[in-house]
Amino acid sequence: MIKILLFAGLREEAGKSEIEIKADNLSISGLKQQLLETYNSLNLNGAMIAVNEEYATEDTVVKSGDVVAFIPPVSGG
Amino acid sequence: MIKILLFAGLREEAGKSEIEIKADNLSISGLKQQLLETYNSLNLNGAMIAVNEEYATEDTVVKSGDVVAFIPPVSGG
Amino acid sequence: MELFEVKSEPLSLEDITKKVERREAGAITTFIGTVREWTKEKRTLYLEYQAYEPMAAKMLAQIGKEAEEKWPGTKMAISHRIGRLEISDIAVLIAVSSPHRKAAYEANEYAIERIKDIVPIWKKEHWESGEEWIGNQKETVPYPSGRPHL
Amino acid sequence: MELFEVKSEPLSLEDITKKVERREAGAITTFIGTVREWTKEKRTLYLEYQAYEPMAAKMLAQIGKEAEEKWPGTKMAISHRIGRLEISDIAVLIAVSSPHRKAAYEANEYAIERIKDIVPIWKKEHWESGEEWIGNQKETVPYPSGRPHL
Repeated sequence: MIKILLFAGLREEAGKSEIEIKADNLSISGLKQQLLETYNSLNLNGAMIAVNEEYATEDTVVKSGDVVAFIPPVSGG
Repeated sequence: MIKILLFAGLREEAGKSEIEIKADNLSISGLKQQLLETYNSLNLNGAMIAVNEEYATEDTVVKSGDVVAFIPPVSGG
Repeated sequence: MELFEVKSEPLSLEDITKKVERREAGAITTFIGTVREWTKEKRTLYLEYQAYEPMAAKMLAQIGKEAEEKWPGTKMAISHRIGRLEISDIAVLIAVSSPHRKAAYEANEYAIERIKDIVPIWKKEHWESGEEWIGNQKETVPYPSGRPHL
Repeated sequence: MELFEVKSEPLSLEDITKKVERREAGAITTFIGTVREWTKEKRTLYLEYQAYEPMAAKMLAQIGKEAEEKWPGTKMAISHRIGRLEISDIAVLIAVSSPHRKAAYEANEYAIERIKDIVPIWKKEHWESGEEWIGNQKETVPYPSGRPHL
């Protein structure tokens, strides 16, 4: 199981803040594809990715138990 | 009468904070000369001058009733 | 006493200043980011901040570490508030102490710029005419629904 | 409520911040200058500040006016303390509010530099080994007895 966290506009689009996906040893881009099969209106293109609270890239490979956050452009401060 | 104000090190050198000099229509450089006749150890060269709380120059002419301040390099803040 | 924190309670300038005070540091700069009522002609009613809390706190601490490397001798603290904020409420506080004032200014300004780049916190503007997640980190191009212009 | 003041009582960061708060200004910067215990290897016991009070207050107000011309939309307040100050006491406070943060930082730093150039306030350091009026406005070359190197 990979836990996916959504924030801000993405959270509202999906209607939820967390999604669990059955997967293991998958790249972020693979994970995105799988996610978009169910949530096809989610716009993930502008979002940064964090794996276990660290910024990661499209080719980072995630394992079962990892937490992946999609981080839309931030606006704190 | 012209009132002269001294601050910081100058005040300690003169041993007083105010000096009155009988004078009228005198340039600052003239005033300095007169002051040094009595207080010959005063070092006025590094000091800026203010007349009636506004910065002035060596050739500013002061009249009786004016307040002249000798302002050693400042160190506030 | 956390130097870097994300929390729902009101922020105190006095408190954060105390966190960085040191007898050898003669200069402290603070930055107070408050909720502005007017942005150009648009009137804000209130704001809502959301954060990926544990990661946001980590990123704030990382900014502090970066600053202490760039400006040796500085000490930094950052607090960011989340939840609903009214006009004039404090959203973010940054305090930097330093033996020398130049570094205190520079490190402080560095921190607010970095917050707007890398810290996972988002604000939603609530206007009379509607609401919107603000999505561009430098606040120049807001876009609806968290969706950037591609 | 004076925006620009020279006084003997302790200074309050909270108070000066309130003086510049405005609903349209989302950014406030403050500068807190405190009495530093150590300057290089020299240990300060306490400081004494003296001012040409009426002129110093005028000059502070002039700095505020200069800043508001250079950075339109900013509002500034400055308080400087005089008399005897102990380690960690606040000697000077500068607060600037602005709709935009860049101007708030720049105007604040401008103010402290100008204070050190033109405001008739002097500090006397008291060390274990003696005392000295500090005479160079940028604090780089102290000289004894208010006498500059000529």
